[in-house]
Amino acid sequence: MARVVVDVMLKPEILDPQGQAVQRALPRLGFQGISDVRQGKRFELEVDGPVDDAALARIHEMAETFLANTVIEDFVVKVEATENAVGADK
Amino acid sequence: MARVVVDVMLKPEILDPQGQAVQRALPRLGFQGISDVRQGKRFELEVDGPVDDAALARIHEMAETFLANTVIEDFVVKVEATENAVGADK
Amino acid sequence: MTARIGVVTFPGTLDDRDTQRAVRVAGAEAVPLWHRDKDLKQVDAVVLPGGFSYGDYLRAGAISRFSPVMESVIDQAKAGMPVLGICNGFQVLTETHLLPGAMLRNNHLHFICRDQKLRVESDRTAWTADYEAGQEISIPLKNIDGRYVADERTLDMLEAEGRVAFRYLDVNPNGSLRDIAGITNEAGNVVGLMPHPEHAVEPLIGTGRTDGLGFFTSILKKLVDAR
Amino acid sequence: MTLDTVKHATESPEAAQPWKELGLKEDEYARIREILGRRPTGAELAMYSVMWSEHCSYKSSKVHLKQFGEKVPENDAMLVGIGENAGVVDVGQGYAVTFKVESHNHPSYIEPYQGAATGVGGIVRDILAMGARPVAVVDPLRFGAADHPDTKRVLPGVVAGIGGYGNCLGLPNIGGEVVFDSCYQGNPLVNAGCIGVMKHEDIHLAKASGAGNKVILYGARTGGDGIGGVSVLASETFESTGPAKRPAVQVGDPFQEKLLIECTLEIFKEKLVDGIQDLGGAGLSCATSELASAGSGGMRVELDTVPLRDATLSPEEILMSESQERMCAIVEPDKVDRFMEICEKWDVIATVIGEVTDGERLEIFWHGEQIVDVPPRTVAHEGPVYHRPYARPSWQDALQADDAAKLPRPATAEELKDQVLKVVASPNQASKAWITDQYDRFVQGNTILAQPEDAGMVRVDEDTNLGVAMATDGNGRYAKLDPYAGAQLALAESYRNVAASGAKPLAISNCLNFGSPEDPDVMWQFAEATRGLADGCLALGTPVTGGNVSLYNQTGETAIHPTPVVAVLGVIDDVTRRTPIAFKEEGQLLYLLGETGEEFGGSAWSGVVHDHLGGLPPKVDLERERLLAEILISASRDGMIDAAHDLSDGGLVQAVVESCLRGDKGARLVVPDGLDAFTFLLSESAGRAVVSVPRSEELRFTDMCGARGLPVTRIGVVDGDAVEVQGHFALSLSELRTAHTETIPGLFA
Ligand SMILES: Nc1ncnc2c1ncn2[C@@H]1O[C@H](COP(=O)(O)OP(=O)(O)O)[C@@H](O)[C@H]1O
Ligand SMILES: [Mg+2]
Repeated sequence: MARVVVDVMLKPEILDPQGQAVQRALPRLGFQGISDVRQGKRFELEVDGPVDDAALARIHEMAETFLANTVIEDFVVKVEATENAVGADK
Repeated sequence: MARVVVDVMLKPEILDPQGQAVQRALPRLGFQGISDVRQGKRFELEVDGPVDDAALARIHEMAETFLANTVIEDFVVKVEATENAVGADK
Repeated sequence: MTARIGVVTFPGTLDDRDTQRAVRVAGAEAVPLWHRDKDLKQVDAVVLPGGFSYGDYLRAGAISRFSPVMESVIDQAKAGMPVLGICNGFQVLTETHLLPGAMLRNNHLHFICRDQKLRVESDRTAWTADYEAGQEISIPLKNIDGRYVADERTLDMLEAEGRVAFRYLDVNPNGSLRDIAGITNEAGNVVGLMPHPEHAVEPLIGTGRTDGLGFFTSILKKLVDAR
Repeated sequence: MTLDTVKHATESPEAAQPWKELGLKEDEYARIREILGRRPTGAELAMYSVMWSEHCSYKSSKVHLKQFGEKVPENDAMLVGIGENAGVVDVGQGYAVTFKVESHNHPSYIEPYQGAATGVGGIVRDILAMGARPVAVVDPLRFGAADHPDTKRVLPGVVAGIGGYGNCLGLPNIGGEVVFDSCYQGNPLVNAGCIGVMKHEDIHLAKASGAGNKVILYGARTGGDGIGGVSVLASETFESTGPAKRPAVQVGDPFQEKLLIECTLEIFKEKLVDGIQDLGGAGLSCATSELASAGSGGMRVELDTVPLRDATLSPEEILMSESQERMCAIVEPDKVDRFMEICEKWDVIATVIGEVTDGERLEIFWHGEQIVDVPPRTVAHEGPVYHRPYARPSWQDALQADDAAKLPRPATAEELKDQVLKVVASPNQASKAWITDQYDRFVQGNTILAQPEDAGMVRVDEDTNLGVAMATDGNGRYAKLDPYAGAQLALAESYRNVAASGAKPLAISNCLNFGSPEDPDVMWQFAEATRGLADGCLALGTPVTGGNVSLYNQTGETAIHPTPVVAVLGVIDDVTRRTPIAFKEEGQLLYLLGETGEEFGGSAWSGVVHDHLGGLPPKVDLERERLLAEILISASRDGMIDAAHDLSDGGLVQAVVESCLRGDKGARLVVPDGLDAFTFLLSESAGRAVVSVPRSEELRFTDMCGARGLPVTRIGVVDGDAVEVQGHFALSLSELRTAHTETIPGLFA
């Protein structure tokens, strides 16, 4: 079983009040030097079969039609390298 | 300027109603083979200065005390290799 | 025979019974529609009521949009059937792209419940004929994902085509672009808005005003006249 | 891991067991062994330990709560009394109403959002389990000092949690309280109440009867939520294999609960259940043992059949899990199929987990082996009972002697005006709209009155206009000065609020928030408060239908103020006759009902201006409260008054300011003969209300008060755009509005 991650973020031109609220709070909490914060969503999908191109294409479509609303959001699909996978690669 | 990403996910043992709702909807949309979905938050932080160990330590603390609610959430801090940075590295 | 107005119930819909009541108060017949049924039971118009369908998980309206009943509603709406989306219903309509734009978290990040003043900008839709353009009404507003956004081009188009149906007055309660509270499609049969006309159809209840009744009398008249 | 079966327990009587770590006392453990005639299995020990906890067994409070069942006033309305999930009263026209208040204090301090959210979820399931459709919620809340940094963490989370859950369920929030006091700093009080409506014949009870009937668990899957104590079990008795530390925090899923409500109501409608119980504290342990204990016969449960979210859960953990959004129903075999169909329709998972037997034991099996074999009553209803020692605290006399009468009073009109403004703007007296606007008060389309009205009111029948009203009140400052009187004042205020709205008070529920019962001072406060409340209910004719006790509300050695919160339920035959608080019509006359004395002990003025708490709380006169309520109700029914507002903390001026701001009209007040302006405006004498009377009704109204012996004083007129106290000062509405409405957003927005 493999994990695929879909990150969904608001498009840059769309106001992100959640991110802004976080950023405004930071100095009060004593954290300096963060010039911008954006908050988005992260989906972790556990895929049953192999994560081949066909599977990734399907997930891409799923992200485009469902997980993200492309009127306002951008998304990125990533295969998560599990500890093992990384080891195997090397 | 560099980007640091903080991923915040509900702890595995904590109920994730959002992820479950997404997962239950998938078969109806014609997407098979996803055995689990968890939904979390992704924060993209633009850091002003260099992202050295000190900066990362501060961001780690920020994630622990503020971005994540460690009663119910886990988090991961990652330095995002921006396109440029990757290019420069190579 | 009076008009039959369908009211859809998704899992998590909250205002379906209120909407049915509003339809009845206006004198029409309310027909409950279930999200799993494609069959629209020969209704003359459909209301997608407010609530938190599927808990508003993922995004408000995102999961409901894929229900069997919506397949039929989308087809019929494209063929000209009047459809009104209230609050969560509006969110569903933007997710289906029957209406342009999208709804986001309120700019202050809180749920807000208030008596909201609006201007009815268009009396040319199926649901607003009983109002006059420019008329000011007050009806309850209650949501957390009520901030209407669309790109500048879309907004300009909506304005130019007279498709901004309602605008917030006095206060913009959620940061909606150009104070937009509701919009219509080109044909004027599909209308969506965030505030809740169905909660303002009887004196005494809620805010005690009946400013929302016009939505339901408008559609009733239109449907009966069409016969 | 070896399974600790009944057989194994019998064979290994000497095995060490972590009863102490699970919170049991030595004699309690001995009693369990005696009941069973052997040592308990791990699963049995887990069940007894949670069911015999203070929270589930009421072991410290029981002996005092008994009075509520003994001093019962004559009241025909009572249909179901204390002991069920919630009490039920008859409101006429064949309708019955069930209501209850519960606490979720400790979880809300740890995780404010989820703690408060699951508090709402829990109380709603209690109401649902009685057979009723939940129609409204209320939320009495208490936090530490408004300007304390931790309050900025707790309050927004709690409010968002209550809204997040309640709004998503589609239940209008129609009332509650928000109180700040540093005594709640480490221990906020998050109480939640719910009202449900049904027809008499739909009342359901939590009992399992009829051998062969099926036990169905439905709703959410069971996960490792809220099983703090059991991790001890897992680690000490058994080699731990699963996740070592289970979360003590439960996460709510309001969407699932909404489905559970609709599904359950449809099941009720088709009369498919015999008995039903929600799963709350102590989860399946509680539901199975209570159902079996209240019914006839025994019960057999196959624990393996429980649908899990986490496959590594041990049987003990499954029994203890407090996963939310679950219910347990007893269903006749031939109705099971239909039951399952309805669950499927609503996407609710339902599983037959066992059946009612003709035995007398609750028997639970795991992979075919018996792990529980107990007499259910000993778990659910025959837990330990403590007679905790109590004594009047040594400091009580000194506290009462520290009379607020000696506090310096405003010397000039200017000073009086400043102090009035200060009171009106203080966090406790300020408008809570920033909070309550985060709650949906309109959903269901039946809301007649909601915050900031005196009572919340919803229509029950669209055709006849029958309605019910509810108010919740408590005043920890009064109760600290005198717990007996304080409890009665909470009752009186809530009763008065309901009557001011035009509804007839019928019955009450309560939530008793106190410190540690192991402290004799606290136990005395508890004993006095329950005695006061029971006596008060007898005098007012409003029986206690149920409630909740929350103990151990303290930080270290310091207990919170004793805080009995009382919810009064009222009925109104015709909601079109309801009385709002707003002064709306210029020229209407303002009358003060009741008598004003110099009563400042525990008052808002003494706290806000002098940071003082001492002396005695206002005098209680329940006969007067009864008369006042009768007058308010008659006046509303006969159209003699257009507005009414009860007087409580902040006194007359607070009430007048609220009514003026609500109606956007000013008032000209005249200080009555025999009173000084300060006492007139700021005293907190009980048994009072202010009403706005159309001139055409003046004579009829004052005659009625005169004839029935209620003191009534004309104090002014609705007029202008300021609150003016003639000869003293005037405050413009805009100045008052700013003072009253900007405090809370200024602190928390
Ligand atoms: N947490 C809350 N939730 C809902 N309503 C609230 C809450 N806090 C205060 N209110 C409402 O605000 C109004 C004023 O509250 P309060 O001053 O406590 O009333 P009173 O003193 O008359 O009991 C009432 O309508 C009350 O129900
Ligand atoms: Mg009041």
